[in-house]
Amino acid sequence: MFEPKIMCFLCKWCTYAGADLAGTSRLEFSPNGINLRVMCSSRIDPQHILHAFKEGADGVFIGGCHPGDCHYVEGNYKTLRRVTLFKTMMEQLGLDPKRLRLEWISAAEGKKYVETMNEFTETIRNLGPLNLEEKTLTEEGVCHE
Amino acid sequence: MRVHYYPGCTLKEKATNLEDSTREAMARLDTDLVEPEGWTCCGAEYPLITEKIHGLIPPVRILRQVEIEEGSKVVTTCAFCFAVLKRANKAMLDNPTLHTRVNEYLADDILIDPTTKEKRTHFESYNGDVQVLHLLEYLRDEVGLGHLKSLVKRDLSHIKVAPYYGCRLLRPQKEVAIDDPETPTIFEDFLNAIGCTVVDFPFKQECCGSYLSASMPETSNEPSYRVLNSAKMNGANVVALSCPLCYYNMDTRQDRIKEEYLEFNGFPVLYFTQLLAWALGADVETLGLDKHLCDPRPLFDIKQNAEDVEVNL
Amino acid sequence: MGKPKFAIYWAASCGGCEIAFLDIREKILDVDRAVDLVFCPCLMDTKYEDVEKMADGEIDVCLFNGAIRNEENLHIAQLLRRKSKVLVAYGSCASEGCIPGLGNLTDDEGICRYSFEESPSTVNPEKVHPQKSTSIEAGELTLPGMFKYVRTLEQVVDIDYKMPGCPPVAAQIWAVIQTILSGDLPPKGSVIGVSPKTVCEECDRSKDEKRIKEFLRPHEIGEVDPDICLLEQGLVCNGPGTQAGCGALCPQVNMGCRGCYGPAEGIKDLGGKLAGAIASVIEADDPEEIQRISDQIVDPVGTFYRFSLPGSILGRKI
Amino acid sequence: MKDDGKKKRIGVFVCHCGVNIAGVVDVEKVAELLKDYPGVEFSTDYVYMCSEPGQQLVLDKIKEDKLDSVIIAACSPTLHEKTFQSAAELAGLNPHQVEIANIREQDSWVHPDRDKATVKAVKIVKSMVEKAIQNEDLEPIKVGVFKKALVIGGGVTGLQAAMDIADQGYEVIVVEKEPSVGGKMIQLSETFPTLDCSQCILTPKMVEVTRHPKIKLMTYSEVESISGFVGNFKVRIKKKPRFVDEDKCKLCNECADVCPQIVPDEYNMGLSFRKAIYMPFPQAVPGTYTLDMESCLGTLPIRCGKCKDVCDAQAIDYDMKEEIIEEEVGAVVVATGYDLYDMKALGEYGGENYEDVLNGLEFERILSASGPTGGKVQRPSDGKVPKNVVFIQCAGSRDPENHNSYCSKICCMYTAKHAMLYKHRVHDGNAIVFYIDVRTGGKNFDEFYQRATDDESILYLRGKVSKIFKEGNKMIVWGVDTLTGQKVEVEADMVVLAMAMTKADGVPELMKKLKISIDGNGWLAEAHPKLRPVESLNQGFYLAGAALGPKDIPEAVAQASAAAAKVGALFAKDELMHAPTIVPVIEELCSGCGICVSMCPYGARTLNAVRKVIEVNEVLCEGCGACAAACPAGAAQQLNQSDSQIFSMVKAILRG
Amino acid sequence: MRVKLKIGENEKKFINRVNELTGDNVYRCYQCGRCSASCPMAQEMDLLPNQIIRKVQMGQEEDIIGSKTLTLCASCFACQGRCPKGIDIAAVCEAIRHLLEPKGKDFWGPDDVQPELAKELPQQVLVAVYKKFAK
Repeated sequence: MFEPKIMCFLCKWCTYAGADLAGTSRLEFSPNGINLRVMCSSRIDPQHILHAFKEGADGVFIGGCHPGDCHYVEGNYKTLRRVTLFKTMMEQLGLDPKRLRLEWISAAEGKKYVETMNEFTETIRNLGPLNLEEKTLTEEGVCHE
Repeated sequence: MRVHYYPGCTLKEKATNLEDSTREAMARLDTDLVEPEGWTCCGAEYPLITEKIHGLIPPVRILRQVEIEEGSKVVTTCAFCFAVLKRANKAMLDNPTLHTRVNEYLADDILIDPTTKEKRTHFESYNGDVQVLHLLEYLRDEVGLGHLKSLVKRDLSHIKVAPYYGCRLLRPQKEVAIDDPETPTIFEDFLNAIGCTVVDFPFKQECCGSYLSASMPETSNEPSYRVLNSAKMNGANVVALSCPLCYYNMDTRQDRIKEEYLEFNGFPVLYFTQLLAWALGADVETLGLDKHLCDPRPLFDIKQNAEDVEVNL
Repeated sequence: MGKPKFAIYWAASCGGCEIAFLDIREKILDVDRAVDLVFCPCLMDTKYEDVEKMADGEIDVCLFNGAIRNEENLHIAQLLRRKSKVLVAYGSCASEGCIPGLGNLTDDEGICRYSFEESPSTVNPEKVHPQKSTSIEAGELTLPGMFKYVRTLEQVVDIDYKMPGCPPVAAQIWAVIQTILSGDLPPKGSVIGVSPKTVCEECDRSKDEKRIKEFLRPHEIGEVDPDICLLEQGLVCNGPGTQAGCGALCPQVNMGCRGCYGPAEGIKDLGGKLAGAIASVIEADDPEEIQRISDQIVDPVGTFYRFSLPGSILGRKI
Repeated sequence: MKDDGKKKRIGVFVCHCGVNIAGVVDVEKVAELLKDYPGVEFSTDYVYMCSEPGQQLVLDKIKEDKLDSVIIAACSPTLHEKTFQSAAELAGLNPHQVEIANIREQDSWVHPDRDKATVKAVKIVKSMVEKAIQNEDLEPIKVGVFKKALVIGGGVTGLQAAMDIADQGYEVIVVEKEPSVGGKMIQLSETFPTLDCSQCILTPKMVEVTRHPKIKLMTYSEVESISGFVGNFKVRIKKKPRFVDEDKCKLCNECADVCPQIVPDEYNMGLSFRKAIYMPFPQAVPGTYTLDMESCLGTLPIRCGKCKDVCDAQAIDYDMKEEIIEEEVGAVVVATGYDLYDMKALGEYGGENYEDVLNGLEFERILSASGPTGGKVQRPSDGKVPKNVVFIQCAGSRDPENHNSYCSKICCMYTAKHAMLYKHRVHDGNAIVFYIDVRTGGKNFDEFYQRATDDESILYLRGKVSKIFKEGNKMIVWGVDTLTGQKVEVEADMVVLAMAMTKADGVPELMKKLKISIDGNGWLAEAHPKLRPVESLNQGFYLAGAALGPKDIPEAVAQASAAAAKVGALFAKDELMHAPTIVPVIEELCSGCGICVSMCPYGARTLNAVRKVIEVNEVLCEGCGACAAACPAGAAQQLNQSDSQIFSMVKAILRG
Repeated sequence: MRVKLKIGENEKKFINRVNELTGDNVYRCYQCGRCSASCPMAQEMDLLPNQIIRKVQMGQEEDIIGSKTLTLCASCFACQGRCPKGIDIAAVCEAIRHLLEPKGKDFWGPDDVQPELAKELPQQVLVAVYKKFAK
C-alpha cells in the first residue's frame, strides 16, 4: 500500500499543543505526517510548501489556531489569505489543491487533530504519489523521433 | 412621468375612493399610472411558512409582468398589497430555494399578448429586480416632498391629522418596513409637506384588528376604537391611513364600535390620497367623500376654490 | 598576449539580448577595441564547425542567452561550455527560463498540438507536424528534436555567472563588460549586472504599509497616481521580490514590475514568494471575501512566474 | 551563523522515558543512526534524561566533547525545554542551542508500530539537528523601564488604580476628560447592597488622589496619542482650556451668579441647569470653575465678559489655549468606563419624548440628596410625587435582535435598590418591577433583593414591557405577567428604565490609536479571558473596570487593584527581558517595499522612507514570523527559524 | 394539575416540524413575554403567544389544538418586531395551523362568514381570512 509522506507545519500555540494532547490522550493515528513546529502558522509561505513537495512530500498540512484565537492576534488570517491564493496557483501548476490542507485545530482538540491526520492521509493515499523526482534529459526523451 | 401601479382588487370595488383620489392626485403630479397587463389578486396575505409556496405565485407573476413591460418599479397604495408584493420580491432576491421553485412553476405560464394575440411560453426567471414602492415612498423619493410642497394649492392647516400606519407598512422591519417601526416619520413628513397639522399619537403603529373583522367581527372593535380614541384624545380631528382594511375596521364599522363604546360618537377617517388630491386642488367630487360612514366633509371647506386661495408656504 | 576572446550565442530566445548588447551604442567600439569577438551568429557568420575546431577553453568569455528548448540548444550549450573559460547565463531566458519557459505550463506535445492544429489562425486538416527528419530528393533534412520542457542553462551545464533581465539593460551590460575586462572577476555563481536589493529600491514611488481591498488590472484603473506605490493602488507589481538592476523601468510608466530580473538574492522561488507576500496584504478576514479578492489576480502563475518558471522550485506544470 | 565555516559539534541525547518512549521506539537504534549524521559529534540514549543524572550527563558531555549544540529527543518541548536550557547554561552553552525533538507525545504515544515509530523518531531528531546546525547564540533583549504610569479615566476604577500604583512608590498621571474626576459613581445616590452613600465613600478618595505626592491629576484632558513600547511610552495629552486658573479660583461662585447663559446640567443628567461657567458639583476635584466655551455667549466678537468682571481673584483668562503636554511613562492603565445605552434607540418606550420615563442614572440623581430635587422623589414633568412607579429591567439588554445581546449585569441590583429607595421616600407609593430574570449573584445580593420584596412589598412581575405611552398625565405601560399568563396594563406616574450599559463614547476610536482590540460590542478585549483578565495583548497596557464589560463597583475596584499590581510587577524590574527569537531586517536585502509593516500586529516594523529600509523595534517584536513569510525579498529572517533552517528541516524530514 | 413531561419521538417530530416550517428554532425563545405584552389580541386569547411557544418547546401539541389563539392572530407582527430574538410568532401560529389541518382541525370555512358582512367586507379581507384560517 502506498504510504504517503506528509509534511506538517504546526503553530506552536494551538495545533502543536493539540498534537501533544493527542499524545497524552494516547490516541493512535497514522504516522505519515511529521510535524515542524513554527511559532505561528503565518510563518509559512508558499516557498516552504513548494519546497516540501519538491523534496518528496505527497501532501502538506498547515495547522493554526481558530479564527479569533490566534496568539498573535490575526496570524491565522494571513495564512488563510496565502493559502487561498496559492491553491489557485497549485491548480495551474498541476498540483491537486487537495494536497494542501489548512485546518484550525485548538490546543483542546486532540481528537480533531487525530481525525484530521487520518483523514488527510487517506485523501493523499487516494490521490497517489506525487513523484516529483527530477527527470534527466535522457529519461525524458525527445518529442519527434 | 410614467410608472407602474398595482391597485389590487379592493380598490376597484370597495375602496374606489382610494383609487379615485390616487389617480386624481397622480394626474395632478403629471404621473401616468400604468397597470400591469392582466394583473390578478396578489393573495392579500404573504405565506409565513416555507411550504406554502403557492402564495408566492400571484405576486411574483405580477412583478414579472411589470418586468416584461420594462418597468423597473411598481407603486401601490393598498398596504396589504404592498406588504405581499414587497415580501415576495425580497424572497426572490434573498431565498435561492424559493427563487428556484417559484421560477420553475412560472416557467409553464402561457401569456397571450392582448394586442397582437401572440402566444408567449418562454419566460426568463424573475430575480427580484423590480422595486416595490408604497406611494408614500414614491412621493418622498421620486417626486420629492419639497417639490410636492411647492405644488400645494389649498390650505390644509386646519386639518389636524393623526397619521395611522397600521401594521403592514412597518412590519416585519427587515422585509417590509418603509421606515423605523417604532418611530416612523415618513407619513408625518408627507402630511407636513401638504400643509396639514400633524398630530402625534401612540397608536399609530398598533393593529386595528385586521381581518379578524371577518372571522370574529367583535374582536376588532376594541383595537379600532383605541386607535380612533387615542387620535381624538391627542387633538386630531381626522385619522389618515392607506389601507382599505384599516379603513373598513375604523370607518365602515364605526356604528358597531358605537354600540360597544357608548361614549364614542364617531370620528372621521380619510385615505392619505384624499388629502393629497385635495391639497393639490382636486374637485371635491373626485374624492369620494360621500362614501364614508363618518362624514368627513365638514373638515373640508368645500367652497374653498383652489384657484382663489393664496397659500402661504 | 592577444585580445581576450568573446562569444555571444542565442539559444531559445527572442534576440532581444543581442539587441541590448548593441544598445551600449558607441561603446561597442570600445568593446571591439578590447576584445576579439569570435562567435556571434547575430553579427557574424561563424559556423558551428569553427567553434568545434577551437581548443577547449579558448574562448575567454561566452555570453549565452536563451533557454534550452531543443537538442541544438543543448548541443551548443555543452560545446560552448567546453570551449569557454567563463560561461555567463546572459539574460532572463538563460538564467530563469523567461517567456519561453511559460511553455512549461504544458509540454512539447501540447505546444505542437496548439501551434500546428488548434490555434485560431491554423488550417491543418491533415494534422501535419514538423518532423525531425524528412527525406527529399536532395537528401535528408533534419530538425533538432524538441525537449518535453524548457530548461535554464544552469540546469544543463555548469555556469559561472548569471546575468538576468529581459533584456539586461545596456548600462548593466557595459558595467559587466568593464568588470570582465578588468579581470577582477566576482566569485563563481554570482549574479552579475544587478544590485543586491529589489526593484523597490530603484522605484521612486512613495511606499507605505499595504492593505489591499481590490486588485485591478491596468486597463481597469482609471488614473494611476504617478507618485504612489502601484501595489497600494491595487496593481499587481512584482517589484518587491524582483532583483534590482533595471532601474525600475516598468513602474516608471505606470506598469507593475513584471519580474524579469528574477528572484532577489534572499529568496528561492520568486512566484511562490510573491504570491505569499501579495496575498498577505489582502485586507479581509472572511474566507469568501479573501477568495473574491484573490480571484481578481487573473492567472497568478503567469503573473508571478512570468520570467522564472523553469528556474523555480517546481520548474513546470506537474 | 556562529561557526565561521567551522563545523558545528552537536550532541544527541535520546531519552527512554522509562518505557514511555523505549517501549515503542528503538531508542538505541535512533542514537546509533544519528552518530553518523553530518554535524553530530556525539549520540547516546539514556533512561530518564530529565532526571538529575540525565541532566548531568548532558552537562558533562557538553564540556567533555566541546559540544556547541544539543538535541534532547524526549517529550514535548512544552514540558522540559526550560529544564534542559538551564542545564546547558550551567555548562556554558547558550540556551538557544538546545533543541527538543518530541518523540513521545508526537511519536511513541500515538504510533504503536515499533518500526514506523522508530523511523519517524529518526526523522524528527534529524530535523532538529538540521535546525541546530544553523542555530545562533542569542541573548535576551533587555530594555529599560520608565517607572511612571498613565491612568486613562478618572472614575472610581482609574482613581483606585492610580492610588494603588502610587502607594507602591511609583509616579502616576491620571487623565480625565471631564472637568472633575469621579466618573459615573459620583452621580449615584446610594450603592447596593449596603446602601451607603456613594459620594460619602468616593469623595474622600478623590481628595486623597489630589493630595498624593506621586499622583499628577490632569482633568479636562484627553490622551491624543501614545507611541513607543512597554516600559517606554511617549504620551501626548491634550489639555483643554478651562479659561479659569485652578490655583487662583477661590470658589466664590460670583462668576456663575452673573453668567447669563443657562444650559442643561450634565451632572444631573439634564434634569437641572447650570451656567456656562460652572463647577460640575460642589465636591468636584479639582475644586475649580470651568468655562464651557461651547455654551458661553462668546468672547468674540462682542465679549460678554460678565464673569471676568466680577472675579476678584482674576482667575478668568479668556485667552487660555489648548495645550499639548508630552509625558514619558512605562505602563498604561485603561479605565475608560461605560455609558448608558441611548434612550433614543428604544422607540417603543417613547425614545426621549416622555419626561417621566427616566433612565437609571437620571433616577439616581432624583434620589440623590445633591440632586435637582434635593433627594425628594418628584417627577420631572410637573414636580408631583409619583404614586405609581414602574421599573423596567433589561431595557436595551439581552436583546440581540434590536439592541445589545449581553446582560448588563448590574441592573437587577440597582433596580431593587431604586425601588427600595423610592419606597423609603414615598411610603404610600407602589413600586412595580418588570423583569425577565432576577440575577443576584454576589455577596449579600440576594438578601438585598429579598429585602426589597419582603420588607418593602415591591411587586415583581415577570415579563418584558412592550410599550410605554402617555395618556393624559399618566404613562401607560403595556406589560405581561408570564407567571399568570395575563397581559398587564399599568397606569404609572413615572417609569424608570434599567438602561443597558454600553461602551463609552469615543472609546473605539481611542483604542484604535492605542492598538488595543475591542470586541463586537465595543468592550475592551482582555489578553486572555481567564488567565490574563486585566491585561491587553498590547504589552504594557492594562485594562480595568467597566470598559471591559458591565460590572459593579467592587468588581471594578478589584480590577483596578489587579491592574495596579501588574504595573507594580512590571516596575519592580529595572530591565525587561524579551525573547530574542525576533525577526530583524537584513538591511542589505531590504528595499523598503512596506509589505511587512501591516503584517505586524504589534507595530514593531516601521518604514524608513528616506533610507528605504524597514526598521524593527526588537522590543515590540513577538517573533510570530508573519513578516518573514511575507517579505518578498527574504530580508526578514526569523532568528533561529530562518527560511534556510526550515528548508533544511523539511528536507531532513522528507528525505532523512 | 400535574403534567407528566414527555419529550419523545412524537413530540420531537412536532417541534422539528414547527422549526422546519418557520425556518427558526423555538428554543431560541427565552420566555420574556414581550410578544404577549405587544399582542393587540392577547386579551381575547386563552394561551398567550409566549405560552404557545412554551407549549411547542415542551412538545405539548394537544394543548395547542383547541386554543383560540391560533385564530386570533392577525399577523400584525407586533410580537416579531419587538421580540428580542426576532422570532416570528405569527409564523409559528401559521405553522401549527398547517400541521393541524390534516388532523381535521377546522378553523374557518367560507360558509362561516356572516351574510350581512359578506356584502360590505373589502375583498382583501375575505381573501386574507380564507388564506389564514380556511382548510
